[in-house]
Amino acid sequence: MKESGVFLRERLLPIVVWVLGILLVWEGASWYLLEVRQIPLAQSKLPYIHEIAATFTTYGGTLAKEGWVTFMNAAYGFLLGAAAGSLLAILMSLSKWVEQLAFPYAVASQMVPVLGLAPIVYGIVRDEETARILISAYITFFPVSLNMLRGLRSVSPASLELMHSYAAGGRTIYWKLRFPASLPGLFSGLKIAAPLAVTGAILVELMGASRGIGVIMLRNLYYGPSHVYMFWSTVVVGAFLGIFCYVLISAVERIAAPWQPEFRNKGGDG
Amino acid sequence: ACGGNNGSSNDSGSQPSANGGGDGAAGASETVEVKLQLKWVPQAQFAGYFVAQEKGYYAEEGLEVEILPGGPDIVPEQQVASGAAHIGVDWVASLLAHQEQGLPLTQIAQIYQESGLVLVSKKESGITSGADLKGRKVGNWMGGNEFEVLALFDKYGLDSTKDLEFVKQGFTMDQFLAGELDAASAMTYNEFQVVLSEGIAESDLNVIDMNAEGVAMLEDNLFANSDWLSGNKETAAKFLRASLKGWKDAIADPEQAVDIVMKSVEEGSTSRDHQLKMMTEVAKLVAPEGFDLNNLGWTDEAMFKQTADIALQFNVIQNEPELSTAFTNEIVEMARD
Amino acid sequence: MENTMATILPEIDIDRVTMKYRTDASEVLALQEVTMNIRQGEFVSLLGPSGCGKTTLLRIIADLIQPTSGSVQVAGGTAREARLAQKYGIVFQNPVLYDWRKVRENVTLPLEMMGVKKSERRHRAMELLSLVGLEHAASRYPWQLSGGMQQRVAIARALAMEPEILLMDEPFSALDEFSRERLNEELLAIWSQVKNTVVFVTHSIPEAIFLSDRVFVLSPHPGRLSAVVDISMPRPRTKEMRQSETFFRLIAQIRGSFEGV
Amino acid sequence: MENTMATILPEIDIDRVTMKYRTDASEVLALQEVTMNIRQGEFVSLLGPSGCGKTTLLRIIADLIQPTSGSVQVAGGTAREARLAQKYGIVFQNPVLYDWRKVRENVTLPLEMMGVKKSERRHRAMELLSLVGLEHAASRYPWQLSGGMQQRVAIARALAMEPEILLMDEPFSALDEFSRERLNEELLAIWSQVKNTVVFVTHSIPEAIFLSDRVFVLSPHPGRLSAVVDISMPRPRTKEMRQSETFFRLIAQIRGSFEGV
Amino acid sequence: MVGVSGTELQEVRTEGIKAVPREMRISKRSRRKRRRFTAVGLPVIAGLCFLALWEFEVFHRLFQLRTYQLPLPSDIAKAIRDHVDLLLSYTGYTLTEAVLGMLLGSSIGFVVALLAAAWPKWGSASVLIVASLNAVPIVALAPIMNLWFSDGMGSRIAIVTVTTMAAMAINAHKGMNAVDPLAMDLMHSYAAKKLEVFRYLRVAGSLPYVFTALKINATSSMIGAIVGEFFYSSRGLGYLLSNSIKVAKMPLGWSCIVLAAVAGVIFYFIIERLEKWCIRWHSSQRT
Ligand SMILES: Nc1ncnc2c1ncn2[C@@H]1O[C@H](COP(=O)(O)OP(=O)(O)OP(=O)(O)O)[C@@H](O)[C@H]1O
Ligand SMILES: Nc1ncnc2c1ncn2[C@@H]1O[C@H](COP(=O)(O)OP(=O)(O)OP(=O)(O)O)[C@@H](O)[C@H]1O
Ligand SMILES: Cc1ncc(C[n+]2csc(CCO)c2C)c(N)n1
Ligand SMILES: [Mg+2]
Ligand SMILES: [Mg+2]
Repeated sequence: MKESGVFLRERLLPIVVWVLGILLVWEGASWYLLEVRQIPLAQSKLPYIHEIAATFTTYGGTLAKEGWVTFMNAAYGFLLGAAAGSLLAILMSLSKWVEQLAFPYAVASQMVPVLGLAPIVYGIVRDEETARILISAYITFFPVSLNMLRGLRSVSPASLELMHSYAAGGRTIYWKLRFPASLPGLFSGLKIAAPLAVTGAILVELMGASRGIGVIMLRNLYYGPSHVYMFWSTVVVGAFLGIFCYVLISAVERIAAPWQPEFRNKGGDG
Repeated sequence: ACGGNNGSSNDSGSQPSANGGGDGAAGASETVEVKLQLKWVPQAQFAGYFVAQEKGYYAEEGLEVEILPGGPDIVPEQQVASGAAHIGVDWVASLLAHQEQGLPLTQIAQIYQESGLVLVSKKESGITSGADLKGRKVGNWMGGNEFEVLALFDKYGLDSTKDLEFVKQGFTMDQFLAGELDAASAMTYNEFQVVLSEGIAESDLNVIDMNAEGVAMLEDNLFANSDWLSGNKETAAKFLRASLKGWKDAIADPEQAVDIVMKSVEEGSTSRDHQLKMMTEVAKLVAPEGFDLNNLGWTDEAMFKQTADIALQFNVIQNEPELSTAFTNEIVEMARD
Repeated sequence: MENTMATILPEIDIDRVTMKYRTDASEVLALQEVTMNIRQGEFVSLLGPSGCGKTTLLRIIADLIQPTSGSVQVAGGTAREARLAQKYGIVFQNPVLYDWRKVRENVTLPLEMMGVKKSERRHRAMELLSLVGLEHAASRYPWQLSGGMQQRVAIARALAMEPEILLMDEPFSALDEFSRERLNEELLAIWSQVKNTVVFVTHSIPEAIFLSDRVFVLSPHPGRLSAVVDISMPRPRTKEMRQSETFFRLIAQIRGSFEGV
Repeated sequence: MENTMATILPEIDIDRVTMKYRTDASEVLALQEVTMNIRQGEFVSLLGPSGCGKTTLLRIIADLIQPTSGSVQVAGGTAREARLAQKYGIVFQNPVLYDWRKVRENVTLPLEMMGVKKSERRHRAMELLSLVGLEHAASRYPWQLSGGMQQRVAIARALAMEPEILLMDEPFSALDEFSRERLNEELLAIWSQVKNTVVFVTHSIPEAIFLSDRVFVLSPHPGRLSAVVDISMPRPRTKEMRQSETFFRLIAQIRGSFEGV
Repeated sequence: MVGVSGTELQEVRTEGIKAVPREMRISKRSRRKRRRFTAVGLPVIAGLCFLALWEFEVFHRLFQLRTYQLPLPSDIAKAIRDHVDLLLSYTGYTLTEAVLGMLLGSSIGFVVALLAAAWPKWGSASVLIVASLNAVPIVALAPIMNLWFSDGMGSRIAIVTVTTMAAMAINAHKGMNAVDPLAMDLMHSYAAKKLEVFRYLRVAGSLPYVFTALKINATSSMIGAIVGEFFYSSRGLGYLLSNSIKVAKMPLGWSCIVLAAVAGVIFYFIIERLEKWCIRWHSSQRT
């Protein structure tokens, strides 16, 4: 009873206040641009929130459906990207050699935009679905990899010595020490990657898909300012998907790595 | 109902490999899969294919056609060459450029007879002819869409790097509407309508038409992967036959065509009204006044050559194309029988 | 005193070991030409002022760092071989508990690494935790323990694997006198059963005397062996011996061989 | 008269303080109804078995955690006010040095926060480092020090700011007997000059007696005040007093009030 | 088993302590030389092998690729040679956008993390909001930013700013919260103000995380600037790249990618050097 009260006050209240605050400021600014400054394309620059909300009531079904498609695409890309990223991090932490060999190329690979990558990926796998997942994984793997590598590398020398005193093999050291120690880093990498996976999914949807939030996004832009509210609705849906993924990962973090200082309750009754 | 679903229905048997299938194998009972890559998002610009699909013309020919949407990052030529699709839609100039780089592509039909590209400007900027563009900011999407405009500049002796500011235009008309561009590129069937729907009267706009200026190039065509084509001429002909039938229906009954197109369009992304306007404008390009619809799909060598010449002039291509391999009317002829 | 033939075998043979640490600016000579022999089954203590190199020496024996020069032989092979044969159990100066493991899992860690069965591990862990008086804290996280409790967990962890060679770096320094004396006795009891070799670092001269067969005294700057004191008191050691005259004499003797910081 | 006035003033007034820690599974009653008064300028020690709540009590006094119930008054105000007035200097049970600061910068840290001039800071830091015998290690990083050296840096850091109230949690436990005794004397010397109030946690009964005016003994589970012992030895205290009869009597008395783990 | 532990042992030696192992003492200089070799020489040699396999169409055969999908290095080199001035000036342009946007975005992200760490109750939501911006793709950001900042450099800087904020905010926030609770207690005992806690503890404590974010941002800012240029820009590598690929000038398109990669890798390694210099004290750096 008391706990839920605390939860409401400590976590929900600020979020509600934030959301309301942002909505109010946005609506006010939108009104200011449109009515006071009367700048051209004011509604395209910053549309009325209530108009966006209105499109949600009309097209809520579509947005939800397409949002779900995007979410699933993002999930696949994210899973593959996170797996690839962690694997690369592990390989690189296993030997400086691999790191120095692979790293410059991993960085360079991130400079190939999807536009240049797509023909190659399509050319190699010759299957759209696989190609899409590969491309969105390619977009997400890098932050995961870097953050996890940092985590793997920064275990305290003392805990490493304990492992050595047991003559622990490389694999055991990973499993018992480096991996758990890298979880905080891994999770902040995943938190960066999760919203990015949504971006990736949307980007990939523009590579010739006919479903997904990205598709409506592009089409509403293309058909001009008269579709601006619908376009902004898709932006809002994208942002919400991002928030959702982020919160999801945070929740998993609390379960998987509960020992971190930020989750400790400090003395007293708190 | 539309084939646009990106489902993973393409099993390995449908791979457009060079010698795959063959016409002999395409018996009456087995349906053959054909993938069509559009240049842009599903809309009335491609009405013929959607009509053919919806009315079962493809099915009648024993084809199972999948229509792949395009987008700002999709190069249909790449898709067709790499095997992601069998047949594609693009502009002829782009096709020529890709052919020259050795992509195995052959044009099998010309759908649009005239150019839909115009330069719009607001009346108050006083741009009534190409010559007035001097010193102005002119936009285009670039990436293969800019050659007609370059030819226009050339016609009026303007150097696009010195005499005016020729800049990239996004896939929205915002820059023009916000007054950032003096003249913007627009397709009669879409961007021009977008401008009009923003409450700007047609009478407040100046339009420079590429056809009237004599710098028009051929636009939407159909091209196929050459390797695939050599073994699947019959299939291509069936596809073309059904597609042309679809186009004729679409032009005969735009309302119905738009109803069909709307089914392939995500709810909330475009309005029926807009698509109807698009269909009307597209009909004018596919079948200009006095055009014999029986010639639909036929590639006119003279027009093709004019397009190629302009392309050559602006370094889209470095050498004169070998017309005999660049396009073929053989499939159209087969489709007519 | 010399009870069996085991005492003849040199279990740990440290031969002219020198250790230099490099820092940005200068070099620190932590150990200089230290030579000592420790017999199998022997209980020895290292005494010496803060910073004289006790921890360094322990880490060299455990093959966690390599000496700049000199050699270490353990059980007839190199220190490395001994380490790889999992002969060592170590209590570090800091507890070094893994944050993500609860107390019990911290104790079972070495058992996991030796492939002991799960039920067996838990049983053993609880046994040892109750030995150090912590059975009630088994399912807490390390940061929920007091300093002394953390150190006791580390002790339980090292004892869990019944190592042939037990290296302990000031294990009892965070404990009150009573707990400390009790654990001294427990340690001796275990040692007399398992018959392992123990190298024990402490700052308490009485503790060193009470526990050890021999006490090595190190002097600082650079760390050198300054005295070896035989503790000629019979075993088993009893509480009463702490009040004996020999005991006080030994204290005085060791104090004498000692230089402050 | 001024002098006696000062001793009457209760500097730290702990009134029925209870502390419960919540863990996932259960609650830990770390302190129960602890009441004590510490006078201004007094030197008191806390003794008690490991885990009885000494650190907890110290942290409550320092306003680092809030008690579940009960109140703490410091210098007439709340503990919070005292903390905000920068009255406290603390030596934690672990050294808690900042990895990114060299030894000297770790010592100057509190001075920086109080806005002391740079040259002054360095001077003071070197003075204190030489007091704890570490002037030669001033420009090393903390991880390049031995355990005892790290603890001495922490002591120097706490002394640097000459706090009105000095809270020390087992500061000398990682030191050898000689360094420890020397630092005991240094600490008393400083204290007698600065006249600050000291709360000192230790496990060494002799140390507590040698240093303190009063010794508080805590008993565990739950942590309760079990005895208060007045140390009626004159000041200044000298080495010789360690051998005095009063000293031994006090040791015995405190031992008697003690319960082991 | 023995082999594995051997490499682990090496790690103790290099990572744990600054011991001077006997056999290495004589060859301090040669060791540094060797390290430089593995850091620079190895990737270069691997790169050359990679290029050779690429040039002789081994990849093409392996994956059944054609040169119009992946042009040959020699063709790319030729395209670079033919357009070197243009390419260099465009690289400068894009890099400027990337660096400015990245600095701006990282700073904003860092400030958000500061606020969130200082007032957790009210600030945590701001990290969430910034993170959610990361889910808005560049295709959507580009038109919005174009409207707000016109089609010049400003709009790409804004895009890069938005795309780099999240990584920094999330990582810096984690770093500031991951400081040792006892170290926080020390600060509290000095009655340190919020600002001082950051100045003396949290910022330094979060540096390893912050640098990871900067490294992520070094790459994502380049790609953000490039993709941002796809839509409205008339200059820059992204503009040239998208144009070239659409008109079948694959070698020229790939020369943009090559230059972007080179610029990006240099940008990345500058940040890595900076990191080495700033967090020498960190355990991951104790080599
Ligand atoms: N990693 C290191 N880098 C540089 N110097 C070091 C390092 N580790 C230890 N030293 C130095 O080596 C000397 C011996 O350290 P060691 O830890 O062995 O001392 P100790 O005898 O264990 O002291 P204590 O009783 O205080 O723990 C000290 O002067 C210390 O500063
Ligand atoms: N954060 C915490 N969460 C839960 N329990 C805690 C926490 N901190 C301390 N405790 C418990 O409170 C009790 C008292 O701890 P405290 O650290 O005060 O003991 P101590 O007297 O300082 O012991 P030591 O001499 O071993 O340092 C212990 O049982 C400990 O396990
Ligand atoms: C990036 C981009 N490229 C092209 C167009 C213009 N466009 C859209 S559909 C179409 C007709 C092609 O069949 C044209 C020219 C755009 N708006 N954005
Ligand atoms: Mg030590
Ligand atoms: Mg304590």
